[in-house]
Amino acid sequence: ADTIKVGVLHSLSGTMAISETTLKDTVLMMVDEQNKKGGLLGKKLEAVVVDPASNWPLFAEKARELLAKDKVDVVFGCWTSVSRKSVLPVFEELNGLLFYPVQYEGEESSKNVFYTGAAPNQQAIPAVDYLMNDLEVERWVLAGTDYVYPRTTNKILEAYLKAKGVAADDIMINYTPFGHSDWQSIVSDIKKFGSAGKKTAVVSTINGDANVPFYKELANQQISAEDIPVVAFSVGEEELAGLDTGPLVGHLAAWNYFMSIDTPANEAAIANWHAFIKNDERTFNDPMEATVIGFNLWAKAVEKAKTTEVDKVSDAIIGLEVPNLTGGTAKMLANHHLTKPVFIGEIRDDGQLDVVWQTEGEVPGDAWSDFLDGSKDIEADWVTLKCGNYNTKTKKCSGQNY
Amino acid sequence: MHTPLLKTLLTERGSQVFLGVLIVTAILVPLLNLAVPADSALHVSTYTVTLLGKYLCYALLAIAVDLVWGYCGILSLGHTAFFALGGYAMGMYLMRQIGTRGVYGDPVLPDFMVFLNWSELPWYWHGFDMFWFAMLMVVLAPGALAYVFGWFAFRSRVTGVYLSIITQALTFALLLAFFRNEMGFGGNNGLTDFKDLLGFDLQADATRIGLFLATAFALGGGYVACRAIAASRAGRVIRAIRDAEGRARFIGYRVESYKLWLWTFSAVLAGIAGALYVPQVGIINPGEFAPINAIEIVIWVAVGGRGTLYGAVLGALVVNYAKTWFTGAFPEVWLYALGALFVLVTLFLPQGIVGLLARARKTA
Amino acid sequence: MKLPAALETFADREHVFEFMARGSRVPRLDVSHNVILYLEDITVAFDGFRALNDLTLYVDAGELRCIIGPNGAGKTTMMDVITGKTRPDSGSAWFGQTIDLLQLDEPEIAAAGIGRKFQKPTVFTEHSVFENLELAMAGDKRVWRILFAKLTPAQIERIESVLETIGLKDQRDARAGSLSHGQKQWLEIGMLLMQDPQLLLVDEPVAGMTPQETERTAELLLGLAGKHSVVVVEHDMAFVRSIARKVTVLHEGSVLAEGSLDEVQNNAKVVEVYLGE
Amino acid sequence: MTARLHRPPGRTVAHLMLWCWALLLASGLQVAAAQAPGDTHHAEQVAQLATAGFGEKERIVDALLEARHPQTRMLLAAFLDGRLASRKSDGKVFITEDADDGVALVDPVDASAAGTAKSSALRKIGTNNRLRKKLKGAIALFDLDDADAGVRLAAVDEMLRELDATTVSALRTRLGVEDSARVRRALEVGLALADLSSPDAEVRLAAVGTLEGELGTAVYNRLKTLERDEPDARVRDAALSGLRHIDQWRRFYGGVETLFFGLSLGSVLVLAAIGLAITFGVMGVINMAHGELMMIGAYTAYVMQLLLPQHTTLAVLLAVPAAFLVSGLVGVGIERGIVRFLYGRPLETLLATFGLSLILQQAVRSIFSPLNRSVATPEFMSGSWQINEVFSLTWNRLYIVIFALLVFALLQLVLNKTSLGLKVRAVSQNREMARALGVRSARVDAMTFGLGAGVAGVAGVALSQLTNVGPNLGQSYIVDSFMVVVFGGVGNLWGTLIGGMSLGVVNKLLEPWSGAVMAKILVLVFLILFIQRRPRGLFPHKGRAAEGH
Amino acid sequence: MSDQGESHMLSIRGLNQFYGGSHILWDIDLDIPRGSVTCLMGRNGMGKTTLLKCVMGLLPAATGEIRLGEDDLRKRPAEARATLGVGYVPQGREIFPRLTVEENLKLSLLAGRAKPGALDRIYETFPVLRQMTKRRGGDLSGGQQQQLAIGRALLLDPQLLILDEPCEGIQPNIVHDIGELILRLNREQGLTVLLVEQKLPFARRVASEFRILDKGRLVASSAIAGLTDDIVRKHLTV
Ligand SMILES: Nc1ncnc2c1ncn2[C@@H]1O[C@H](COP(=O)(O)OP(=O)(O)OP(=O)(O)O)[C@@H](O)[C@H]1O
Ligand SMILES: Nc1ncnc2c1ncn2[C@@H]1O[C@H](COP(=O)(O)OP(=O)(O)OP(=O)(O)O)[C@@H](O)[C@H]1O
Ligand SMILES: [Mg+2]
Ligand SMILES: [Mg+2]
Repeated sequence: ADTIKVGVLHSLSGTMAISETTLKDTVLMMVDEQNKKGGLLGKKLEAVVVDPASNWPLFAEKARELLAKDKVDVVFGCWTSVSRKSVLPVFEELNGLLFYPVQYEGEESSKNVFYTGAAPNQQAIPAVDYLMNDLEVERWVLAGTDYVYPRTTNKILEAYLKAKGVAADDIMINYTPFGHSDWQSIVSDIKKFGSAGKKTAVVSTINGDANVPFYKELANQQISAEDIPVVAFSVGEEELAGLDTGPLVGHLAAWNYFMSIDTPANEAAIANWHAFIKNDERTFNDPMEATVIGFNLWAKAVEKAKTTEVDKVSDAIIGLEVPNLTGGTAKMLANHHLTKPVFIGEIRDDGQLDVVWQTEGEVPGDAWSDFLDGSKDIEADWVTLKCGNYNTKTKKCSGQNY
Repeated sequence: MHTPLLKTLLTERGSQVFLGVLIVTAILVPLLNLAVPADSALHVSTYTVTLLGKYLCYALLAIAVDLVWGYCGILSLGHTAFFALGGYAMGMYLMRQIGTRGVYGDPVLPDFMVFLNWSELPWYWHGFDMFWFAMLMVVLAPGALAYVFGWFAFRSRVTGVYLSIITQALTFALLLAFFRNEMGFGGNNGLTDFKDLLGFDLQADATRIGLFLATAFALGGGYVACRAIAASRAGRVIRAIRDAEGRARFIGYRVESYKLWLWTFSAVLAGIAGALYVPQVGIINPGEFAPINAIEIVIWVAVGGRGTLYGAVLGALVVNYAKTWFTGAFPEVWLYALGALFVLVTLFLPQGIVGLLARARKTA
Repeated sequence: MKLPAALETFADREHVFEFMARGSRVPRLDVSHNVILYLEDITVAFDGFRALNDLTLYVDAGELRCIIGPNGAGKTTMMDVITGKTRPDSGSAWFGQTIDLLQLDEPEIAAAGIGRKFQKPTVFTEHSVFENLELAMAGDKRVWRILFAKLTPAQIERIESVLETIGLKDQRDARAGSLSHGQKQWLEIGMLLMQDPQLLLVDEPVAGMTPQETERTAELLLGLAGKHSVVVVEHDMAFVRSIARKVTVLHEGSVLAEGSLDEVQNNAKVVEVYLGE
Repeated sequence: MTARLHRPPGRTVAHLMLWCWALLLASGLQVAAAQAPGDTHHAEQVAQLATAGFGEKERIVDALLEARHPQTRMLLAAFLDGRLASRKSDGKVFITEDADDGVALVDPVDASAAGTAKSSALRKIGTNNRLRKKLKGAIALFDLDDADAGVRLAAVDEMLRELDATTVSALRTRLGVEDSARVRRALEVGLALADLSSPDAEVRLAAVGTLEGELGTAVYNRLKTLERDEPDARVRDAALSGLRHIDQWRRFYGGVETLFFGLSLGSVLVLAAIGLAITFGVMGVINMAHGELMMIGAYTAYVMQLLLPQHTTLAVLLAVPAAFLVSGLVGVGIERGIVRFLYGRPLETLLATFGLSLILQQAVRSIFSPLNRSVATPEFMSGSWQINEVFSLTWNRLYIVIFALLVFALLQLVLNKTSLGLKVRAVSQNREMARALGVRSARVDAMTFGLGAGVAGVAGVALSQLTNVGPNLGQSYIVDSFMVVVFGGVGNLWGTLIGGMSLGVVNKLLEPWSGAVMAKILVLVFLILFIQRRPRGLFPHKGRAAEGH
Repeated sequence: MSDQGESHMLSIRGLNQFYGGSHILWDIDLDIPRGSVTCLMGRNGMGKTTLLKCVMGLLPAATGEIRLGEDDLRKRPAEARATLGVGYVPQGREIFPRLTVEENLKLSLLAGRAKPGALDRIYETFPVLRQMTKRRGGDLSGGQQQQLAIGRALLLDPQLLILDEPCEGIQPNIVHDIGELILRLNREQGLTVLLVEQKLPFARRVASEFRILDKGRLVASSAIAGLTDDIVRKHLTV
C-alpha cells in the first residue's frame, strides 16, 4: 500500500456521539499533523472513518470491516467498555491494533490493545486519598451508573475505605440506570446522608448524559461544594461545557489531564486543536490527550520498528515514552497501560478546572486491581510473560484467544 | 387459493424468487469463501459471510414480526425481547463453554461473576453447559415469556396501540433488568469473549460458514412455516382477526387462542434468530432489548412490504445493507440518507419495495 | 397468603386455561320445552340510561319472530345481550334449557348456535366474498383443527350454493370491502347461512335493498323458519307484513305489545309511538 | 481581638457593606475612600495573596480578619466570588469588575478605581473549598452587623455550621442589640447549641429547652450526640423527646417531599407527553419525531440565550413562545410535507416520522455539533424555597409543575371550548364527513399538528431547565411519552395528565424502597398489569363508538 | 342544453368514475331541476352512492363536468361545496362517534350558513335529539343516528340536499315525518333535493323526478309519473 491507513472507530451518531465525535476529530487532527511532518516511513497517513453508531454489534462489524476490508494498520477507537469488549475478539482474531483512550475499569490486558486512558488506580484511589487527607472527609457516597466501570471502581473504593477504617454506616452506595434524569430523591437522600454532622463527599462514577441533570439538581437543592463536594471521574471540560457551571464551582474531578494546566505543550496542543476544528471555544479533555499520546506512541513505535506490522509495532512500543501535555512523560508499560500523572481539579465558573492537588510524578497503570479478590494474583506482562492474564499462583496464562 | 402448501410456494412468484435466491446463496457463498482463493475476484471474504449471516438473522426476526403484524395486526414493539432472550440463552451456553479458559481461569464461573465476587453459579445458569438444554431454552425462554404475556394480554383483549405499548414496556423492563449487574447476566457488558460452539472454534472460517448455513436453513424453514400458516385456513382466520376482531368472535372463533398461538410461534422464531445471531456477532448485551431496535424491525418490515414475508426479508436486508454501507461510506451524514430512505419509501412506495416490484411487473 | 390486588384479579377469574379445554364448558342445546330463548328481566343501563328495562321475552323453537319498535327502543341492545357483546346489569338469558348465555363469551355463544347479522353490515373487507363465507362456515373452529383443515368438495359446494342464494356469484373472488352497501347486506346474510345456527338474529336485513330483493329476503327467512328459529328486527312494515307471524313491539327497553301483526297494528299505543298514521 | 469585633459599626461601614452585598461596588467605593491606620499592614497581606499557596492564603485570611481593616469585607467578598486577581506585569493585586472594555480594576486597600486591564493580563487568585468555607465564615462575622435582617439571619445560619469561641461570643454580643425576632431566635438557637457543651447540667437542660421546636440538622445532630453521651438523665430524656419530635416532622415532611418529587417527575412526563396526546392521541399519527420536536424547543431556548446573553430570565421567558412557534412551524411543515399523504395509514406515519426523527437529530448534530449545550437557569428558577429547616422545594421543579398544569389547562380550553377544537375532533374522527360539512380539513390538520408540535417545543424549553440539551434529548423521552399517552387512554387529555402524574408518583414512592432502576422496572410492570385490567387505558372511550359495529 | 342550464340546480356532463381498475360510472349526463325532488334509483351496487360522492367531492371525478348552478364544482374541494350549500346525508350515517349530539350539530353551524334559531327548529323536528344532546353520537341507535345525520345536513341551510337512503333503519312514523319534512322544505324554501331511495312508495310520495342508474349508466330519467311498472321491472328488479 502506498499509504498507511489509520482506522477511526468512534460513534458519530446515537447516544455516544456526544463524547466520541470529538475523539474522531482528534485522530483526524493527529493524522493531519503527521502528514504535515511528512507522514511515516515516507508514506502519507490516510484516515478511514466509520460510524458504529453507538451500537455494540455494529462495533464488531465495523472493526471487522476496518481490519479485513479496509486493511487498516492501526485503529483508534471505542469509548464504552462494552464496545471494547465487542471488538476485542475481532482484533485478536485478525491481529489488529487498537488504541483505547478512555479511563476504564481495568481487569483486562489484550495483546492487541493499548490502553491509553486511566486504570482505576490512576484516578479513583488518588482522588479518595485527597478527599480523606486534605478535605477530612469521613462519610462517603459512592454514586454511579449501574455498569461495570462504576461497580468495579466502587468495589475497589469500598475495600480501600474500609481498610482505612471507615465504618460501613458511613458509606452509601447508589446505582442509577443509564441516562437517569430525575435525581430529586437521590440528591435529597445524599443531602440527608450528608447532614449527620460529619464531613461528607460524593464520589461520582455517574456516566454521560446523567451528569447534567444530576449537577443541576445538586445546585437547585443548594448543595454547595463546601458542604458536600462531589468528585467525578467522568466529568471533564467537555461535559461541563454543556452545563451552567455557576452553581457547581468547587466540585471536583479527577483526571490525568486538565485543559487549564499551564504548560507550553498543552498550550500548543490546544492552539492546534482550535486551528484544526476552526472554533476557539472548543474544549480539550483527558480522553483527547490520551488519544494524542496513543497516536504519538504508535507513530514513534512505527518509526522504531520501521514497519506498521502489528507484531513488530507492539513489541517496539513497549518502553517507549512520549511527553504528556501536562508535563512529565507517558511510558508504555509491559502491561499495555501507561504511566500517568493524576490531578484533582475544582470546577471553575467558566467550566474549566483548577488543579488543587496532584500526584508526585506519574502513576503506572495497573491492569489488574490489587483490591479485588479475583484479580489480585493476576499480572499482565507482554515482554517477559507474553501474557495478559498470568496467574501468579497457578502459574497459568489464561483467557487468550489465539 | 386453496391449493396445498407446496404448490402455493412453487406458484407464488415472490416465494419462488425468495427460496431460489436463498438456496443459491446458501450454496454459492460457502463455495466462494472456502474453495476460491482469497485473491480471486470471486472470493467471498469471511467478513462478508459473517455480515450475510447477521443479515439473515435479522431477516428471520423480520419474518417473525411480519407474521404477527402483517397477518394478524399485532404491532409488536417487543420482539427484541424474544430475540435477545434467545440470544442470551445461546450466550450462556457459549459462556459455559469457555470453562477454564476465562481470564480468571475459574472452571465454572464466567469471568464477570468472578469479577463481581460471586462465589457460586446462580441457579438459572445451571444446565447451560449442555447444548441440548441451551437449545431448549432458546425456544422455551422466549416462547414461555410470549405465552404468559400473550395469555394475559389477549384474554384481557388488549389490542392496537395498547398492546404495542405494553410489548414495548415489556422489552424496556427487561432492558433495565438485564442492565442490572445483580441479575447475573453480565450487566451492560453482557456476555462476550466466546471461544467455541460444540467444540468448533468460533473464529474459524469453517465455523462461520456452518453458522451461516444454519441461519440460511433456519430462515428458509421459518419462511416455509410462516407461509404454510398464512396459506392455511387458519391463516385466513388470522387475517380476518386482523381486519375485524369482534366479527370473528361472533362467528365463533376464539380470537385469543389464535393470537396467542401465533404470537408464541413468532416469539420462538425471534428467539431462534437471536440464538443464531449471538455466535456470529460475538456479543449479547442488554442493548439488544432496546425499544428503539424493536421499532426498527417494524420499519424493516414496512420498507420491504408488510404482510408478504419475503417483503420482510427484503426490507431487513435492504435497510441493514444500507446501514452497513452508509456508516462506512458517509459516516458523518448517513442518518440523513437512512432517514430520507424511510420517508421516501413511505411516501412513494405505500406497499414497500415489494409493492414497487409488483407494480413494475404489472406494467411490464 | 394475601396476593397483591392486581394479581388477585388474575387469580380469581375462574376460567383459567379455558381455550385449552373448550367445548366442555358449553352444554348441548336442549329445546325440550319448545322454547329456544329465554330473556327474563334483562336490564341494561348506560351511564344511568336504561336501554333495556326489565325486558322479558321468549322465543319458541322454529319460530320466526319479528321485533319492531321505535329507534332506540333497545332492539339492537337486546341482540348485543344475547350474543354476549353487552353484559346486562341484571336478569337472565338462557338458550334452551341448559345454556346460560350470561356465562359464555361471544365465540362460545356462536358455537352454541346463535348467529347474528349486524345492523351495520360488517364483513371481512380484505377477504374475498368466498373467503368470507368460508370463514363463517360451521364446524370446529379451534386453532389446530383449522390450521390443518382442508375444504372438502361438499363444503365448497355448500359455499357455492350460498353464493347463488345471495346473488354474489359474480363477485365470488371480489374483495368484500369493495361491495356496495346492499351487496354487503347480502353477504352478511350469506355468512349467517353458512354458520347454520339454531337461532338467527337478523338486525334490519332489508335496509338498502330494492323491493324485489326485499321479497327475496323474506322468502329466504321464511324458508329458514321451522328448522331454525329466527328473530328479525326491521322497520320496513311491508317486509314485516310479508313474513310476520308473531310480532313483538319494544318500547323504551321493554315489551310494549306482542301478538299477531294485526293485533299490534291496532294497538293505539303502538300506533302512537311507532307506526304513526 | 474579640473586643474589636464587638465595636458597633460605623454608618459608613454599614453602608459600604450593603453596597458590597448588592454588588454595586463602584459607588460604594466612593463612600469608603477614607484612609485607615492599618493600611500598610493590610496592603502587605493583600500583596502576599498573589503568590501564596492555599495553606498560606488561609493564614492571610486569618490575619486580615484580625486586623479588621475597613476594606476587609469587600476584599473577602471579592475573593470568595473569584474577583481577585494579580497583574501579570507587576504582581499587584486588584479586585476586578466586569466592564465593557475588559476588566475594571479596584484597589483593594483604598477601594479606589485603578483603571482597566485586559483579562489576559491578569492572573486570577484562586480559592478552593476549604478557603471558600473559611471566607464565608469570615464574611458572616461582618454580616452579623448588617442593616438588613435577612443578611444577618443568613450570617447566623452560616455561623451555626461551625461554632467556636469567636463565633459564640460574636453571636452573644449581637443578641444584646438584635431587634429582629427572627434573628434573635436564630441567635438563641446558636447560643443554646453552644450551651449544650457547658459543664453545668442545668445550663444544658435549659439549652435543650430553648431548642424545643427546632428542626434544623445542626440541632438534630447535636441532640443525637447528647442522647448518646449525656451523663445527666434529665438532659438525656429531654434530648430524646426533642429528637422524637424532630423525627416525627422529618417523616412527615419526607412524605410530602416524596409526593412532590412524584408530582414533579409526573409533570415532566405530562409535558413530554401532552403534545403527543394531540398528534398521536387526537390525530392518530404515530409521531416518532415528537421527541425531536421537543429537542427543537430546547435548542430554541439555547438560541434565545445566545441572542440575549445578559438576560437569562428574559431569554427563558421568551423561549416559551419562540419554541412554540419554531416547533409549531416545523410541525406544520411535517404535516404538509409528509403526514398529510398518510392519513388513513397510521402505521406508515410511524415509518416516515421515524425517518424524520433521524434526519432532525443529525441536522442538530450538523448545526449545533453533537455536544450538549448549556442553558442557564434564570435566577427565579434556581435554588429552592426553604419552607422550614427540613423541607424545601426546588424552584425549578415547582415552576415546572405549575407550567405543566398551565399548558394542560390551555390545551383543554382550546380543544373543548373553541371551534378549532371541535373541528379538530371532528376531522380526527371522520375526515371525509367533516369536509362534507364544510370543515377545511387540510387547514385543521396542519393547525392541529402544529399545535401538538408547538406544545412539544414548549415542553422542550422546560426540559432544557432540567437536563441535557443535546441531539439525544428527544430519544430519551419518546418511549415514556407514548407510555403516558397510552396509559391515560389515547385521545384523552385528562388521561394524559392523570396518567403522567400517577406514573411519576408511583415511581417516586417506589424509588426509596427499591432503588431507581427497580422502581422503573416496577412501574413498567405495573403499567403492563394495569393495561390488563383496563385494556383501553385509564380513561377509555366508552360506549359503542369505541367498540366498532 | 345550455338554455336549460339556468333552471338546473345541478348538471353533470360526461362523468366517469373508476375504483382502481373497474369502471363504475359511465358517461353520466344528469340534470337536477332547481326546486325539484329528484329520486335516484337503481339496484345495489349500480353506482348511486358513487355518483353522490362525486357530486360532493369526496371522490375526485375522473372525467366530466359537474356544475352547481353557475359554479363549476370540479375546481372546488368538498368543504367548499358544503359552504356553497350542498348538504349531504351519507349512506351509513357517518356520525362523529365521539362528539356529542350537540357537537355533531354545532359543527354544521360553523359553516356559517344557518339562520338564527335553526338549531331549535332541528330539535323540534327530531325531538329525540333534544333529549340526547349530551350523548355521544356513536352511542345512539341506528335510527337516532340517521335523524342526527339529516339534522346535521339541514343545519348547513343547503340549497341542494343530497340524501343517500335517508330512511334506512328509521321507524315508520318518522319515515313519514321525514317525507313530510322534505316536501315542506321543498315547497316552502324551494330546497332542491337529490334523493337515493329504494322504497318505491316513499319515492313516489316525495319525488317529483326520478333517474335510474343501471350498471353505472343513466338509463331512465323523467318525472315521477313516468316511473312505470315496466321501468321498475326492467331496471330495479334482478
Ligand atoms: N353505550 C351506550 N351509551 C349510552 N347510550 C347507549 C349506548 N348504547 C345504546 N345506547 C342507547 O340505548 C338505546 C337503545 O339503543 P338500540 O341500539 O338498542 O336501539 P334500537 O332499538 O336498535 O334502535 P334502532 O331501531 O334505531 O336501531 C338508544 O337510545 C341508545 O342511544
Ligand atoms: N371503495 C371501493 N373500492 C372498489 N369498489 C367499490 C368501492 N366502493 C364501491 N365499489 C363498487 O362500486 C360499485 C358501485 O357502488 P355504490 O356504492 O356506488 O353502489 P350503490 O348503487 O350505492 O349500491 P347500494 O344500493 O347497495 O348502496 C359496486 O359494484 C361496488 O362493488
Ligand atoms: Mg338497532
Ligand atoms: Mg349506496
